Amino acid sequence: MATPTEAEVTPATRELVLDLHRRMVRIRRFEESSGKLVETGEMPGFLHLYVGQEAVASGVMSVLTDADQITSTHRGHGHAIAKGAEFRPMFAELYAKTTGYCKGRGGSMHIVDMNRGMLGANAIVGGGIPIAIGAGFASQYRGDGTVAVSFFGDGATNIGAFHESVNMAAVWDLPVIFVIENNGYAEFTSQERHMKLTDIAERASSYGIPGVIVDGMDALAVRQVALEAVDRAKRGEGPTLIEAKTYRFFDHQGIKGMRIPYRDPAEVEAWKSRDAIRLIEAIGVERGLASAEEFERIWAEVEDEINDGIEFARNSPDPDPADILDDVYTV
Amino acid sequence: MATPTEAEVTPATRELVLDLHRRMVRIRRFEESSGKLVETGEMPGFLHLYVGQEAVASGVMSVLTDADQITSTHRGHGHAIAKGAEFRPMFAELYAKTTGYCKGRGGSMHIVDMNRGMLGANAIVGGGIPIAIGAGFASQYRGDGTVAVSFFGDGATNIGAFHESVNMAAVWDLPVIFVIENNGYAEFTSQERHMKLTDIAERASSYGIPGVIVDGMDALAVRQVALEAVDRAKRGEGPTLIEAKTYRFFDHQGIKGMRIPYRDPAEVEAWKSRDAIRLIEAIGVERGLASAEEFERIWAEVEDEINDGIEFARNSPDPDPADILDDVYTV
Amino acid sequence: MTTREMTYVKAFNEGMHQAMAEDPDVFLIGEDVAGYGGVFHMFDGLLDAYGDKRVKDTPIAEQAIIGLGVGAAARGLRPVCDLMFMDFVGVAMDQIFNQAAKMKYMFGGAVSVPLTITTAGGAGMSAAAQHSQSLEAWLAHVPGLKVALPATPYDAKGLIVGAIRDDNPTIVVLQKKMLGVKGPVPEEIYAVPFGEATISREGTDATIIAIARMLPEALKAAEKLAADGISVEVIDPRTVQPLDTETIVTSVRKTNRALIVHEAVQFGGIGAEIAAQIQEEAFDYLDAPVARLAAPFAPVPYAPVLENAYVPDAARIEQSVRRMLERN
Amino acid sequence: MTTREMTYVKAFNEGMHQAMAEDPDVFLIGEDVAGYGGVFHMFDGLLDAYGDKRVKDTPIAEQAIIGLGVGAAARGLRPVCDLMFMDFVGVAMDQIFNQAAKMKYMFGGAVSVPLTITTAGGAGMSAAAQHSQSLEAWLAHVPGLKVALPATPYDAKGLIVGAIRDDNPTIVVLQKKMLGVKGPVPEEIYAVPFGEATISREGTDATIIAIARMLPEALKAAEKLAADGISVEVIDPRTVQPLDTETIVTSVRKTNRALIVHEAVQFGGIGAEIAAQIQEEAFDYLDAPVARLAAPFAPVPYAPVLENAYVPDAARIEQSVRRMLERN
Ligand SMILES: Cc1ncc(C[n+]2csc(CCOP(=O)(O)OP(=O)(O)O)c2C)c(N)n1
Ligand SMILES: Cc1ncc(C[n+]2csc(CCOP(=O)(O)OP(=O)(O)O)c2C)c(N)n1
Ligand SMILES: [Mg+2]
Ligand SMILES: [Mg+2]
Repeated sequence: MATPTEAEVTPATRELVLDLHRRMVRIRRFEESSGKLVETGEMPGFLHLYVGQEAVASGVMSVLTDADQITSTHRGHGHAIAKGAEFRPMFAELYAKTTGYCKGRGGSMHIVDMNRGMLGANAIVGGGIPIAIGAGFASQYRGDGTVAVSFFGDGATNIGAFHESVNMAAVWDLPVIFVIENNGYAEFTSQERHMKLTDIAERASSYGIPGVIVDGMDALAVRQVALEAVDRAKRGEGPTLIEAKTYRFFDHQGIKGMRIPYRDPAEVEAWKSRDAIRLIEAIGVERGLASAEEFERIWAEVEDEINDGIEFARNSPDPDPADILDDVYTV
Repeated sequence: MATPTEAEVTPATRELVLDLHRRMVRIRRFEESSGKLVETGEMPGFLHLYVGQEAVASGVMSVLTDADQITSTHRGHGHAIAKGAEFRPMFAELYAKTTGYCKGRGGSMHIVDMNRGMLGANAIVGGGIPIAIGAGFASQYRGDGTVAVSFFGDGATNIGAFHESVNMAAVWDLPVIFVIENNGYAEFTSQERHMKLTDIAERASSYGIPGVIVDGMDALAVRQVALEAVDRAKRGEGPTLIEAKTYRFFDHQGIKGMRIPYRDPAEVEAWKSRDAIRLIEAIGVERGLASAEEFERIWAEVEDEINDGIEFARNSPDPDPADILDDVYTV
Repeated sequence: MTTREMTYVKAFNEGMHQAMAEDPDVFLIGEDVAGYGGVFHMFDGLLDAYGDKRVKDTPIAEQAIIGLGVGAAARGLRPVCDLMFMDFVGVAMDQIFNQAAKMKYMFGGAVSVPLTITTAGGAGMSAAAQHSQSLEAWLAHVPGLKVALPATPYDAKGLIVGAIRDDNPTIVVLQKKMLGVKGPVPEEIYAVPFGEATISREGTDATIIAIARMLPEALKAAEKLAADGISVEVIDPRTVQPLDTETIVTSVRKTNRALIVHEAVQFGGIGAEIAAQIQEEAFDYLDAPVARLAAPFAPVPYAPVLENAYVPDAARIEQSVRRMLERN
Repeated sequence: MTTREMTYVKAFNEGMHQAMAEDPDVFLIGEDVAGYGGVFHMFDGLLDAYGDKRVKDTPIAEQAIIGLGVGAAARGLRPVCDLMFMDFVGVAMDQIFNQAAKMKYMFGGAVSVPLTITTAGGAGMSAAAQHSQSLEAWLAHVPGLKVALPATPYDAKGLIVGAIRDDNPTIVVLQKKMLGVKGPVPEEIYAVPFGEATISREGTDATIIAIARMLPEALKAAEKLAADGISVEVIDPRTVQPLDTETIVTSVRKTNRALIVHEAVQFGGIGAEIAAQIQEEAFDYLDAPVARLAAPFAPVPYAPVLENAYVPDAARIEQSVRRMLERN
């Protein structure tokens, strides 16, 4: 296992810093906004918010193209947004409208964007991992130079589908990157209560593939390990298991506080003080790559995009129950 | 991972050598006999024979009592016999008679002997592993000082149930021993085609438990690592993953030769030259613990036991179709 | 016996408490069942009352959760293994149907598997296709299993107690949308027997067999129909394996008409089995085909407007009964 | 078109060969499907013909096998994923029913999943409870899936070709006991459409709907009955999802009597759905209850004497028809 040092990290250009920042802010604001909209009852369903983990999706996605494929989880908005999903069909989906990414059929846990290689959120823990190796298999089969990335949590690494998939990808040298977003908890169960390891990247050794640990609050560091894993995959050397150490700022679900005190408030605060967005803003300013005003502008632009998305969703039509049987089958 | 050296091995007493020898010979002769009986059509069904792997079951079982529990696989006769199963109900089961261990309901892949803690063969690869951790959980729950051992093949370590079970047993420090019988093949697929590891014991590190490699043709060595694992389990320190390197002398199923040349004849011969039974006979004689005649007597006694078992099975009654619904439920 | 008004989930919870109190061999494992008390609070207070030896949070590993239950049950303990959402049966199915359910038979009766699986089923919460299913037809098709679907607080308590006391593998499917529904529940421990339907309302003109959450909807429909002088008998099978065919058939022989209502998709749902049995046993008594009202053949949609159209309700039950009565 | 006599398994194998030849996007993965050609030799010769890029042995990892197929299919390939024994669906069920089957709908139509799963079902080989099952009722209850059960060599070839060409997830269940059965098979490639039943024998006095291996048994029974002047129509649904209700109902409206025969346990089997539909659609035409003949509610036993009693056969089909005709 290797943790890339500062020195090895991709040069933080102005363009890159602003790109990563925008991806992260888009996620942050989308999540905060939709959390509130569900809270007030304006939107149905329930939400697993990605706030806190933005650097992981953003860092990885910054090295992918629309032709590269990803699979996601119940906590999938961040992956979709970092992959370039638009707010209008995202909000419309959460609002259960026909203009949504799933025409209102899927909701939060099934957000998809096939045009951008986002193969879907997934409400079954571990459910997306086997699918990702299939996407990677297609890359290899076609020799099209694309890769597949599967995102999942620390908790998901205990389920059988994880094990079977990583092993099969390893045996066939599939161009797949497995990204563990280790936020320390599976719902309300802390990592030390669901496994005996501290570093889940160690599990890579069970499959004879590299395991890499990265600071999941540092988008540049995440980008760097993703880049190396993608290169490796494209060279035909097979999968990499990346463990990004990160944290979710909200509860398992929704934006309310914790119903039970399963996390130490000091722990929460410590992680919040390492907020990935503030971190990249600091790097940008310190290194003279971008000004505070530029970052502010991104926040403001995203705000406009949010408002536009919500407006669009509100004004979109409901699905028609007469169409309820459409799209069960391809005919 | 550690491989016990000759020096650390349990002193090979006369009693022990004869005990291990008898267990192994019982397995060998049972398997050869039943293989022939299915071949000639006298017995129904199909058989996955344990011949070649006798040292694994025998070595492990020699440190267990009837109160300790085991789970097994499709290749389960050896485990049952090593655990003390009798030939009469074993043969009767294969002959599909009411006097069989399963009253003729289960056959080869479901041999069970609850009185001896043999929790059943299993026709689903990996199916017995979760059950074993349940047996071990019961040991811990009751604090009765017993352990549970799960036997399975190299191929089974790629299936999800293996992963989930070992992790859960590790987290809860369950008194469970996981024994991989690595015979190099999952059906007709060699290990290097189904995983990237040479030593499967390495997978232990994914669960934060010890992984031990042992020569699966050496019953004394197997006994030694089993003893240490059982001690560890009884001390409340949790599970151990043991990889016994072994080989099956027959094909995946039945006693016929190989339909396709998936194994190199030289490889087969090399392993046969390390036959576990011949090995323990050599050790016994060399160290002056037992004579060739004594070993011969065991072969002869086992032969009688075989004949008696077959005779018993042949003369036992068929199940009555009128009882077909019995034992679906406990009433 | 003192009886209180209680919610469905509290009644279930009380059953769990009392079953654990009466038998030290009962233990509970599952994801977030201990510290959190289960995501639906089905298991609130059990950790405090019985300690972390008997109430345990697991890793996310449903095969291991159920399999551990099978092995512990084979050794005589009485595990309760929680599956959280019924939709997750797919990741544990082998342990449920090939291991738990078949062990006794395969082993010629040598073992019993007193395992209880708890889970929560049903739509109506915009939880979409993978968190809203009703899969009781799968489970009822498995010899060796027993399947309960409590539709009242009384049964939520009585069926979990009955399941835990049962020497066979049982599955108790709570209804997510009914968790807050109130009804009378006796204080002391009691078991509802498996395989005994309830006649929830007596009637003479038609029989509705209502599964799980469809029971309150059917009762509402019956009330409406009564206003028009149509007398409907409503039966709650309570368990679909075993199924109390006798109570159902006796009723249909009296009313001559039957409608089965469930939330699962109609094709291959438990309603098919019930309809098949009714026409086998009451053929000469039927004045109309046995009717079914169930979900259309699609996954559960997310949009409330679609989901409402998807799950049968009192209005559509009423309609179906009227349609059935038109025929003679 | 040249037609030869061929075994069921060779016909299937020819369908695989031709489907792989016609479309380079078709590939095959599974346990021992390449080097060994599949434990039932369903896939013999494919590795040699199409190479190890397109025909691949996998680790024992059914979730990954099916899931890989789902992901590759979503990207437009046409995977064939083998499950070896139908009994193994339990270890891969989530990928089958929650992922493959629901993806299109959950995603609002944004994707198609042209995945084919092959497997082998049925009893009769003393393979006992975990290697003998018929679980088509489970699969037919899943919106989004299609399920084929070829009962002739002609269909073994035509249905695998049809499945592979289909843009939806399909499952083709071969019958272990029929592998060596011979019948006429055209040389060129052809697809049997899903949802079109075959009238395998015409008749006027009763209709037998025979699933999979029960077809030859039903035809044998019909032959016997014909000797006594009883004219039986035999229908092979070929696919149970979609189910060709129209052909079945049309027949029953003519014969006024129906018997459904399958190997799966009767309770909750596909026969329940067929019976329910027949009485819904042909109520006024029925002279007797729709009858079912299927396995008793027990796991599949090992002993041949029990297994023979377990699986329906021609003699018992004949008996059931006679019993049905006694009634009027
Ligand atoms: C198979 C399955 N089991 C359980 C659940 C319920 N569940 C949803 S999210 C979750 C926790 C996931 O933890 P982790 O993988 O660490 O992801 P995180 O929520 O932390 O992002 C659980 C148990 C599920 N959706 N699917
Ligand atoms: C879940 C499941 N998948 C596939 C099979 C078919 N199968 C039976 S034995 C076997 C190979 C097992 O290999 P291994 O675990 O190494 O055990 P061995 O046969 O070598 O003893 C396979 C694939 C099965 N029985 N169960
Ligand atoms: Mg987590
Ligand atoms: Mg092996």
